[in-house]
Formats: sequence, structure tokens, C-alpha cells
Amino acid sequence: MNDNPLLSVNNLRTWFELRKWGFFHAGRVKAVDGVSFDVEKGESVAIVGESGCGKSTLARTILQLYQPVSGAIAFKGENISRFSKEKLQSYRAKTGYIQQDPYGALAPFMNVRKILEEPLIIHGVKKSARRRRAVEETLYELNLTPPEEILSKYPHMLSGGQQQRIVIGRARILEPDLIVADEPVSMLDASVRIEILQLLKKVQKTDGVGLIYVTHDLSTVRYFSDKTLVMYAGRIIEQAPVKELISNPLHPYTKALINAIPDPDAVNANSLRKVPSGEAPSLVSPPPGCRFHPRCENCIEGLCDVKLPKDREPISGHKVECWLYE
Amino acid sequence: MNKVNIIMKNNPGKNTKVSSALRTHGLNLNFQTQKGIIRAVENVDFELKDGHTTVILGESGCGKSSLARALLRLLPNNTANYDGEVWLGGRNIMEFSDSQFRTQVRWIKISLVPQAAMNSFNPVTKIAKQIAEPLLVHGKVRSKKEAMRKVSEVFDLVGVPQDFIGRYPFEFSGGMQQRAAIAMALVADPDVIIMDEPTSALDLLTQANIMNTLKKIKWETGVTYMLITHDVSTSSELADDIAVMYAAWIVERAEAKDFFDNPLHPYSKMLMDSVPRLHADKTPRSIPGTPPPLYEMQGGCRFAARCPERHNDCDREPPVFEPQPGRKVKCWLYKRN
Amino acid sequence: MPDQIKAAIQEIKNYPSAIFGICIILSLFSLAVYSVIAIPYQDAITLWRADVGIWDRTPRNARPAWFNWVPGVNLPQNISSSSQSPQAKKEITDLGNGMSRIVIELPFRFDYDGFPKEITLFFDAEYTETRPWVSLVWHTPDGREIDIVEQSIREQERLRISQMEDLRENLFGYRPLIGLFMKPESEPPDVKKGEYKLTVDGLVFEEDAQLDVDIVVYGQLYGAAGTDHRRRSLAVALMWGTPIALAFAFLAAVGSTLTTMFIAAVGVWFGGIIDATIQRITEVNMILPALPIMIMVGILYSRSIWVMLAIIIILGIFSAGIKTYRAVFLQVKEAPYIEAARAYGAGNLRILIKYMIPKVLPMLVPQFVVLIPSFVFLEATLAILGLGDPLLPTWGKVLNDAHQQDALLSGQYYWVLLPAFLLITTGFGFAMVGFALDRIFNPRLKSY
Amino acid sequence: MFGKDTTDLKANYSFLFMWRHFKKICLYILKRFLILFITVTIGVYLTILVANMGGAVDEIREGQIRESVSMAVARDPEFQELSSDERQGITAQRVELERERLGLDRPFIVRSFMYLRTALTLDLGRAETLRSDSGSARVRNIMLERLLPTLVLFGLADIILFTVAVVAALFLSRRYGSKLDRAVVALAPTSAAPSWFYGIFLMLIFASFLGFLPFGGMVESPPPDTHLQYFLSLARHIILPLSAIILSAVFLAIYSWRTFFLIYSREDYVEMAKAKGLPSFSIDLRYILRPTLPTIVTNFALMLISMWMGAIVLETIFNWPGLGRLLFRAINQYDTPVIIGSVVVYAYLLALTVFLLDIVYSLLDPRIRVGEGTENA
Repeated sequence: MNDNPLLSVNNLRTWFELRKWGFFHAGRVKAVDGVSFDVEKGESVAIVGESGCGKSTLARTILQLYQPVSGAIAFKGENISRFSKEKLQSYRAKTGYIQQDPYGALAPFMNVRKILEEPLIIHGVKKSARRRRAVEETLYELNLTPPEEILSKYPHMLSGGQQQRIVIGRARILEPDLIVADEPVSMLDASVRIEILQLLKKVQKTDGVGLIYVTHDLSTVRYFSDKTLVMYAGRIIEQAPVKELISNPLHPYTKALINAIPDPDAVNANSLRKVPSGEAPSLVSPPPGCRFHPRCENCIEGLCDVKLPKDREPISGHKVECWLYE
Repeated sequence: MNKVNIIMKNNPGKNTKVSSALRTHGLNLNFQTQKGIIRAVENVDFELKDGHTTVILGESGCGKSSLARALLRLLPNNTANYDGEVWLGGRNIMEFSDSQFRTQVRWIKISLVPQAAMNSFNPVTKIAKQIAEPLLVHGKVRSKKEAMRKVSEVFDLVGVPQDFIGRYPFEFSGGMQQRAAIAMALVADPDVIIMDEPTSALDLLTQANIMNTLKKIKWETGVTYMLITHDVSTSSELADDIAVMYAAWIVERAEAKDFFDNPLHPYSKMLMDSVPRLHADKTPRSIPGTPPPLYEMQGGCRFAARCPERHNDCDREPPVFEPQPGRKVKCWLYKRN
Repeated sequence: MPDQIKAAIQEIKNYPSAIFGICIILSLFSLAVYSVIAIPYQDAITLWRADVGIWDRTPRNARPAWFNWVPGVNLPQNISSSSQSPQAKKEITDLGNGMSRIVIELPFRFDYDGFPKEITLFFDAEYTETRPWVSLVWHTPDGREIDIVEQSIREQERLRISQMEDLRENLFGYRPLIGLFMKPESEPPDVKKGEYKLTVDGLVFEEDAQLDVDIVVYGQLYGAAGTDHRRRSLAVALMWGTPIALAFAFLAAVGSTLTTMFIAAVGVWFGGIIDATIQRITEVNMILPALPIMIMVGILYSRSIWVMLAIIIILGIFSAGIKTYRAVFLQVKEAPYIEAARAYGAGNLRILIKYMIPKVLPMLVPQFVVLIPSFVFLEATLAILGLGDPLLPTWGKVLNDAHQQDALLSGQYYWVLLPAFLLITTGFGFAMVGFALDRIFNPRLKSY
Repeated sequence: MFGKDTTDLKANYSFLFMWRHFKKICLYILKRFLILFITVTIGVYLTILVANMGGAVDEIREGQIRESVSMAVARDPEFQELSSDERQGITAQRVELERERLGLDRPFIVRSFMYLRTALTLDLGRAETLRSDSGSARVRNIMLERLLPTLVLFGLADIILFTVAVVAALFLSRRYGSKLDRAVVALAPTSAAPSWFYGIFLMLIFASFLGFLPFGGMVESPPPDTHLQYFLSLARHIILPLSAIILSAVFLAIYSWRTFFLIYSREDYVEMAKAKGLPSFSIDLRYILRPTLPTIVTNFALMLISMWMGAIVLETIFNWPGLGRLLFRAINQYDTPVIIGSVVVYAYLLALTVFLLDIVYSLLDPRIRVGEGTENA
């Protein structure tokens, strides 16, 4: 208890107002609806879920790109929602952000030098020689050599893999303690993906930063993360170490998810997969009780469709939010 | 531990002799652009076996989508060269005139499930009407009523609820639109259905659901699929045969089982190695380098620059070798003798 | 940015119409610069206000001088001859008693096919009490001498020979400006070409008295652009109209596009109530009839071109452009690089100015260029309605005069065509460049 | 979005189903109407504020009160006997009373709202010098009399413009890159000039040079007696202004709409329609024209708004007895009530344009017809 976790998220809710005519209330999107978890220093945490489950919103809320409506995010024991402007600015320097679309993440009208210098300028590195050295060092570490050649290039002149390297470089140029990577490889070609993930892993290990890896692809998590959180309809329904989660999923949704992902094997073509029917619920009006109950074959009537299950830890280090483990 | 619910189903015609639904020989498709001529499809030979599913596997930009367009003669304005042979039902449909092609091939012989279903429906027309359209155009039904009956049949087949018949595209969710696109491809009972990344934009569970649906349809109707994808794992859900495409060439053709167990072409091997696996403990490895852009290709093997097994022969374009019966590889490593 | 501009310049070479447009713009610009240098502002205003005496010696409603370039046309130019000029002869004979006889001969050639518009003599006499007395004799090339008039002269006497009814009787009923120049007994009257001469035989009755005279034979042609009903040379108005039109349109375009874009960006970036308010204001503004409002302000407050400019800019800020920019900014706002910038701590102003606007600026350039002609024409529109600037000579005011004077009905086409030509040239020049730029900068249009 | 509708297959084609659409459209139209009305009200209020900054509206009102009061005093036999000084005293007294009754002594803000009502109903009192053809001096009568000619000219021009431009644009988009296409693209800058500008040229050529057509006016003077002759005369007179309006916008419309067609014809669903084996005629009509129409209508609305302004001068040039010509005369005679009235009427006309195109849009876009409102900002 003496050592605070790097990041501690507690019962976080991020909702969006829908407005009609720009003025009148027309509903709320409950993208993140009561989420708690910790990230230790130097730990790599994966958040897994389907598109629209709120995982990107969660990542952005952690980065203070969205304001939560309730709950708390503590960074090194301090509640960031109470941060002053200066404190928030220094928090931004301590967090790095890697996005899904590397081309979109780079301003098309800036060259690589400008792109990498921007965070330094904003955070008060006034000497241009110092900025230059930092930029060049970063490029060397990312294997983008020779720097002189890369520096004057515009994003569209680089390949997808190179672009994503620049994005990674920008995220760590301020030497942050936490990096949030939101689907960092899903838009890259299969052959480049592994390369980028390995680079990210290397960066995380050498810098000892905490890493939140947001993805829909469980199979990449396996080689990459310490802890895995599974998100469904705005809530974290299961969290466990990766190997444990894959070999022993507890929540019916996690089971279905793991079941739905094939490994390349000719046998697959001869069988049907057991998959829950239906689609993920709308975040504006999620079903009452457990969010997964309408698609769940283990649904207990009168319970799952009424009350939200509590967080349980049936196996040490393996939490699940499901009435089956009550 | 494998939790897959196995419903064994004999692959149709696995051991009997299969006729081919569609066969190409020396198919080419080039585009003229400012950067030069883009060779999207070059000298492609392949075969879709009747009732089988053939997967065209390749990374983005390898020409696999152009191959689909070449088969349906959906050519952009800047097409520079389009030739070769496409045999369908005993006739070379490349010799058809445009109007012949339209009335005799499109949709009644070959239909298409496009990559982005949400953009493939006219937003101002009801989806059911758009599905019924080819039936009416090709005279497959006598009345609109009959056409709508057929639409409601295919809706059942792909799992779109009946009350969606009166709806516009924007009232469908992404998964439903994809199902509707499959329904549209099925509606005129075509010989071949080309599916261009039919599930890549969808959620995992929806993806798996649609794969199940596709499998069921295949088993029930014996339709021939040509599945175009970059996703090796998903492709294994449907594949009977595999053709690997790299830089406008088909570099390897094999039956799925042989291919997944033992890929032959160096690119195929590396591609298989780059796939992260969920259920097996095997660290994936990436393929160094990038594929050559399709507009500045040199002579010789196009994979040579990235190939760990490259040797002197690779300066020349490799012919297609057949190291084992039924397996074709475009690589000098399999030169006989 | 410099890269993009370089690329745009490279690309614009592929559009011949844009090159042509740029040439037009450059020549208009040079004309504007030349006009401002050649005729200083104050002079231009004075000339256009046409104070008494300024435009006495130009013909009324004359066609442009280059009309004679048309083969077979040889209309009279404006001719003036002064007693002080070297060609003129002036003999002074002292008659004693302070009296003198001053004989002035004013020769001039008349080689045209048409008759002049007017003939006027401008006397400049100096005396204290007694007016000089002159008798005028007209010498035709074939040696005839026609007495015109004998009369006393005031200090700044003007003799409008062409309007002398008595003379008309002497000329067998022909109006003087025909009768004096025709071949005798030609029917219809034909011009006798050659050397004419007017003799002014004057008597002055005082010691220091002086007598000088200028003859002006008003041509049917004058200057580069002809003259209007107030004898003003249209060249002045047309030349000075150029810098005014360009400056007005440029300021209006800058004022409305830049602010519009900035406000759209602010609305999109801050969103919520600010955005909604901006949008609602835009909707109200869109149904406000801009021209009638300008008319109202023109009538009730001021017609100054600068007041109009201010109103145009105010009404233009919340124009439909906001909706267009808003749509683009909404996309830009969602761009991951903006989100990244927020994540590494860029402030609102930095994001607006360094991240959002540079992305959309290329879109502004063609819009800006395309807008310029519409403002040039707007000035003309206001002028046509009689709401032109009271002081400045503009193309629109020339058109307005022409319209008021029914120029088309009376066949004075040049009066309409010249300002119209300048308007349409300006319009086309900018529009051609703007359309080409639109296709270069707007990726959606690029391939079409 | 889905799942809550349980109507079965048959019901989809039933009357009830159509009724659902109809109700949605009506609701949408009603909503748009209310919003536009509020918009117009705000716009007119702003106009009043601007106009009254110079005290113009106040002056008009006071002048009218004084006039009517002094008329009443002069006519009243009770005061006939009194001296003119006394009468003036009474007049002044009554004017003061009337001012109080009408609230002219109240604060500006209160008054401005009172004016708003009178302006919205065009109840702007009497024109200063202008009279309607029937001799009325009431601003409302004068304006309403001029409305019809304007609507005839402008409405007809818009309908022709829209039809011609859509057909030509679709035709050219199919022949993209041809000589004709490039010619139209090159001609697009001609729309930089407003309609009155082309009016001058057309007048020069057809009226002045060739003498085929009249210089201006709506019909011959005196007006023909029979309906047929009246119509023929109208037709002869309308040709030039009509052509001027169309000429000023048609090339830009064709160019931009052709570009819309080209952009929309790149949509995936067009390729799908081709893959389905649809004949190219059906593709053009159902897969390119139909989905592009909402965009075109929006574009057309913006175009119309700017064309209204050109029409004011056009009417002046051609002596067309519409609102624009009236406004021009009001300017020359400093008839302030008519000028303010014109601003209001044009605001109404612009709102009406937007409203009509809104209705067309709602019929074209199924999202409005069947979907939830799409107004979420």
C-alpha cells in the first residue's frame, strides 16, 4: 500500500450528451460506464473489446481528452481531475499517445522535424539545438536513419510502418511514464504489424513506462501484455493475466470472443463456430442488468436482466463481473 | 483446449473429380496513371472448382481486388490493358461484347459481395428493392411480387429479419448490411460469388456469425465462392483452395490443407509465420521490407528483394512449377532436377 | 506550406485558362498601378466631379478615338488651335488712342469624313472697361470666306458657333457645324477636306488690353474611351475604376473569407453552445436580403464605398461559407493529429492557428479568388441602383450614367460596352484562376 | 434504429405505412416552417434595428400620425372656427396623445418590438410618393401588386434553369472529358457576372441591334385586350430577362452539378449496380441522378439566394414591373417605407425559397421521410 500504482482508475464514467438543434437534451451515450483498474509502473495492460464498446473513449479519458462525468483517475496517487492548468500540462508531458491511423496522426502540412519538435516546443524546450538533438536521438532509436533524410520529409512520403514509428517517437520524445496506444497496428499490413508491436514492446521495456494497449485483436495481446481487461458495452467485464484469460476465460462473453477467433487451420472450414447471435447493445440505451444478458446463453432470468453483477475475484488475480460466479 | 463446436460435414466432392466453375488463363489488367502503368493483375491463371471455396490471399495493394473487378469487367476509366481468357460454363467470356456480358454474365453467373457493404447500397432506395432489381432486369421473375418473395427467401437464408424488407440502408446496422449484401449476391442463383473482404469491417463476433452463415449457405446450396482477403486466419474458415497473390502475381496455389500445413513459396511461409495465433504458443515474425509498388516493377522475381532464400535464378521471372500434384508455385526453388 | 504552394504553381501550368486568367489579373493590376500614379487621387476626384471649366474642351458623348481604326471610318477627332500656339498668326497694329487692332489667324486641317460635333471659341480678353470688338471670318480650303459674327467680347467669352441661328441663315439653312465644313451644294452634305482657317479681327480700346482666342472643333471621337454626357473623358473613370474595383473586391473578399473561416473554426473547435449560436446566426443571416439591406443603409446612412464595404463584410461573415467551412473543420477536428496535439498539450489557440487553419487554408485560396468578381459586380450593382460612391469614379457609375442616359437606345454602345468589358474581363480573369485553383486545391475535384 | 418495428411484410406496403411517411414529412415541414418563421422574425427585427438607428422608422410613424391628425382636425367642423394657431395647438396636443396611444414615447426596445409586428405584416403605413396601380398609397398594397410579376419571372427562370442544368449535367458527366464537356467547364466562369449584366448584352443584341424583341416592360402599352394577346405579349417581353437570369447561372450550375454527378458516380453502389447488370440508363437515373439530387437541391438553394439579388437590378434594367423595379424607384424617390418594406418582402422571399427547397429535400431524402430527425448538431 505504500507504493501507489502509476495509474488508478476508479468507477470512471464518461458520457456524451446528445443535443438536438445544438441546445436541447436528446439522450446520453454512456461510452464508459463505471470502470475501475490499475496500471503499475512499467506494466503493460491490454484493453480488449469490440468496436463501440467504449475502449477508445476510456483511453481518451485517461489522456484527459474527454472529461469524465464521475469517477476518478489517479496518476501516481494524485487525482488528475483536480489538476490545475499547469499540473495538467505536466501530466500531458508524462503521457504519450499512439493512435490507430498513423497517416492521420501526423499533420500533413508539417515535416517530420516539425512534427517531432512540436511537443518539445509546447513543453518549453526553448533551445533549438537541444530540440534538434532530442529529435535526432529519437530517430536513431526508432531505426529511422539517416535522420537528415527523414527530417525534411512530409508524412505522405513515408510508408505506413515509418509513419507509425514517427508517431511512437513523438509519443516518447518527452520521456513519459505512461503511453496509451489505441489500436496501434490495426491499420497496418499484417507483415508490418508484428514489427511495430515488437518495437513498442522494446520501447516499453527499455524506458520502463506503463503501457495501455487498446485493441480488438486478442491474438496480438498474447505476445505483448501482462494484464488484460475485457470491455463490453462500456464496462470491464473481466480482467486477468493474458495467459490465464486465454486458457481459462470466465465470462460468457470472453469465452465467445476467444471461441470466435480462428487460428489458420484447414479444419476450420468443416465446422461452425459457436457464437452468440445479435449485436452489441446501443450505448444510449444499454439493456438493464448485465449488458451481455440478451446474448448470453447462461442468462439467469430475473437476475441477470435486472441487476448489474458485482465485480468478483473467483481466482486470485482474475476478476469477473458475472452472476455465474456469485 | 479447443472450444470450437465441430459439426462435421463432408466437404462436397473432396474425393470425387470436380469440374471447374470458372477458369482464367493469362489474365492481365493494367491501369494508366501519372506515375506510370500500374500492373494490377498480371498473367494470372487460376481455377474456381465447382462447389469449392477458393481464397485469394494477399496484402493490401497486391492486386487482389483488381482481380475481382477483372472477372466482373468492372473497369475504371484509366484501364490500359485488359486481356486474357476467362472460361465460364464452357465459353470464354472475355470474347463477350459489353451488352452480352451484362445480360449473360453479370449477377446471374457471377455476383459480388463488396468490401464495404455500407457503401454498396444506394442510400435513397430500399434495400429489398435493390436486391430484387437484378431479378427484374434479367427477367428471372415475372412480377415484382415474385421478386419480393424471392428477396424474403434470401433474407431468411442469410438471417435478415423479414421486417427489414421495407427499410432503407441507413436503417440497417453494419452487420445487417453485410448480410443484405450477401443476400443480394445470392438472389439470382449465380454460379460464382466473389466476396471481397466481406467481413473485414465488422466486429469479431459478427464476423464469426457471418462466416457461419456463409458456411451453411455453401453446404446447403453448393455455391462456389471466391473469397478475397488479407486475413489468413479468417480465410481458413471457408477455404478449400488457396491462391496467394503477391505484386500482381499468383505465387502459389494449393488445397487449403496442404497450404496451412506446409506452405511452399517463401512469401507464403513468411506470411504464415507473421500470423499471431491465439490458441498456439508461437511467436509471430514479421516480413522485413515492403512489397514493390505496382508501377515500378523490375524484371525477375518480385519477392526476391525480401526473400531469405534468394539466389541467382531469381533475376529472371520464375515460371510456375508443380512440385507436388495439385500444388503450383511460382518460385525457382522448385525447379525440377 | 511552401511545398504546397510550389506544387500548386507547378500544377497551375497545366491549366491554360488559369494562365490566361493570371495574365488578365496582372494587366489589370498594372493598369491600376499606372492609373494611381498617372492621375493622383485628388485629381481623379476633381476630374470626375466635373467642376466648371474642367471639361469645356471635350466633346459631349464622343466615341473613343480608336474608332477610326475600323477600316473605312474616318470621323473627326477633337481639334483645338490656340492663338498662342506657333501655328497661329497674331498681328497687333497700334491704331493710336490706346486702340489696337489684333488680327489672329487660327489655321487647322480637317481631313475627316464626318462633321464635328460643335465649334466653340474660347476668348481670353483683358480690359478694364471697354470690351474688345471682334469680327470672325471663316476660310474654307477652297478659298471661300464666310462671315460668322461681329460682336463685343467679355473677359472669358465663349462663342458657340455651332449654335448661332443667324449664321444658319447665311449657310442656306444648314446648321453651322455642317454648313461651315461642307462642299458647296453637295447633297447630302459632304465634307470639304483641307486647310481651314478662322480669322479673328479684333479691336481693343485700351492701352493694356489683350486678346487671345482658342478654337475648339469638337470631334465625334475623343480619348481612349470616349466621353459622357457631361463631357468627362471616360478613360479617367475607367482607369481609376480599376484600382477601386480591385481594392474594394480584394478587401471584401479578405474581410469576409478570413473571418468566416476563423469563426467557423472557432465554432467547430469549441463546439456546444458557441457552435450552435454561430450556426443559428448563419441561418438568420442567410435569409437576410443583403442587397436591399445595403440599399437601406445607403439611403438612410451613407453611400460611401467604405461603409458599403463594411456592410458587405459584416453580412458576409456569417454567410453560407460558414456551413461549408464548418463541414470541413468538423472533419479536420476529428483528425487524429489534432487529438494527438491535444494529448501532448497544445492549447486551444495553437490548435486553431497551427493545426486546423493550415489544413483548410488551401480551400480558402480558390474561394477567395472566385469571390473577387462577385464583389466587383456588387459594386457595379450598387452603382446601377444609384447607390454608387458619391465621389469616386467607378465602372459601375459609368454604367449607371449610361443607363440613365439611355445610351443603348441612342446607340452609344461604347458607353456601356467599355465598362462592361472591364467588368467581365475582371470577372473572367479571377474566375478562371479561381476555378483552376479550386480543382488543384480541392482533392475531391482534382480528377475532374 | 431497428428491431422496434414489428410491421409484417404486407403492412409495409399498406396505407398505414404510407401514412407513417406522410406524417413524418408533415411534421418535418411544420418544424421547418416554424424555425424559418422564427428566423425571419429575427432577421426582420435586426433590419428594424438597423433602420431605426437612423430614426427612419420613428420619423415615418410620426409623420403619418401628424398627417392623419391634422387631416382630422382640418376636416372636423368643430374646429373650423378656430384660428390656425389654436388649431395647430390642438393638433399638437392630439399628436402627443396619439404618440402616447401608439407608444412612441416608450423606450426604444419596447417600440422596436411594436415595429416588428407591423413590419412582419407589412403594415408599414403609407408610401411617401409611390402609388400602386390602383392608386393606393398603402405600402402593403403597393408591394403585393408587384409580387406577382417578380414571382412569374423568377419562378419560371428557376424551373427552366434547374431542368436544363440537371439534364445537361447528367449528359456531360457521361461524356466526361469530351470537347463539349471541356467547353462547358471553360464557360463556368461566365457565371461570375450577375443576370443584369447579361441583360444589358441581350438587350444590346436583340433589342437594340436586331430589334427582334422589346427593350423592356412586361406587356405592350397599352396592355392587349384578349387573354391570348396578353399572353403572347408577355411571352415576347419575358424572353430577354428570362434568358439573362438563366444565362448568368446555367454554366456554373452545369459545371458544379456535373462534378457532383462525377463524384457520386464513383460511389461503390454505382459499381454494384453495374455488377448487377443494370442497363446504363437505369444506373444513370436511379444510382447517379437520384442519390445526387439532395446535394444538388442544397446547392441550388444557395445559388437561388444569390440570384435573388441580381434579379433586383435585372428588373430595373428591363423595366419589369416587379419588386426590384419598385425598390429602384423607391430609392430614387427616397420612399423609406417602401424600402424597408422591400427588405422585409425579400426576407420573406428568401425564406420561402429555402422553405420550398426544404420540402423538396425532405421528399428526396429518406432519412427525413422515415428516419428520426437528423438535426443533431
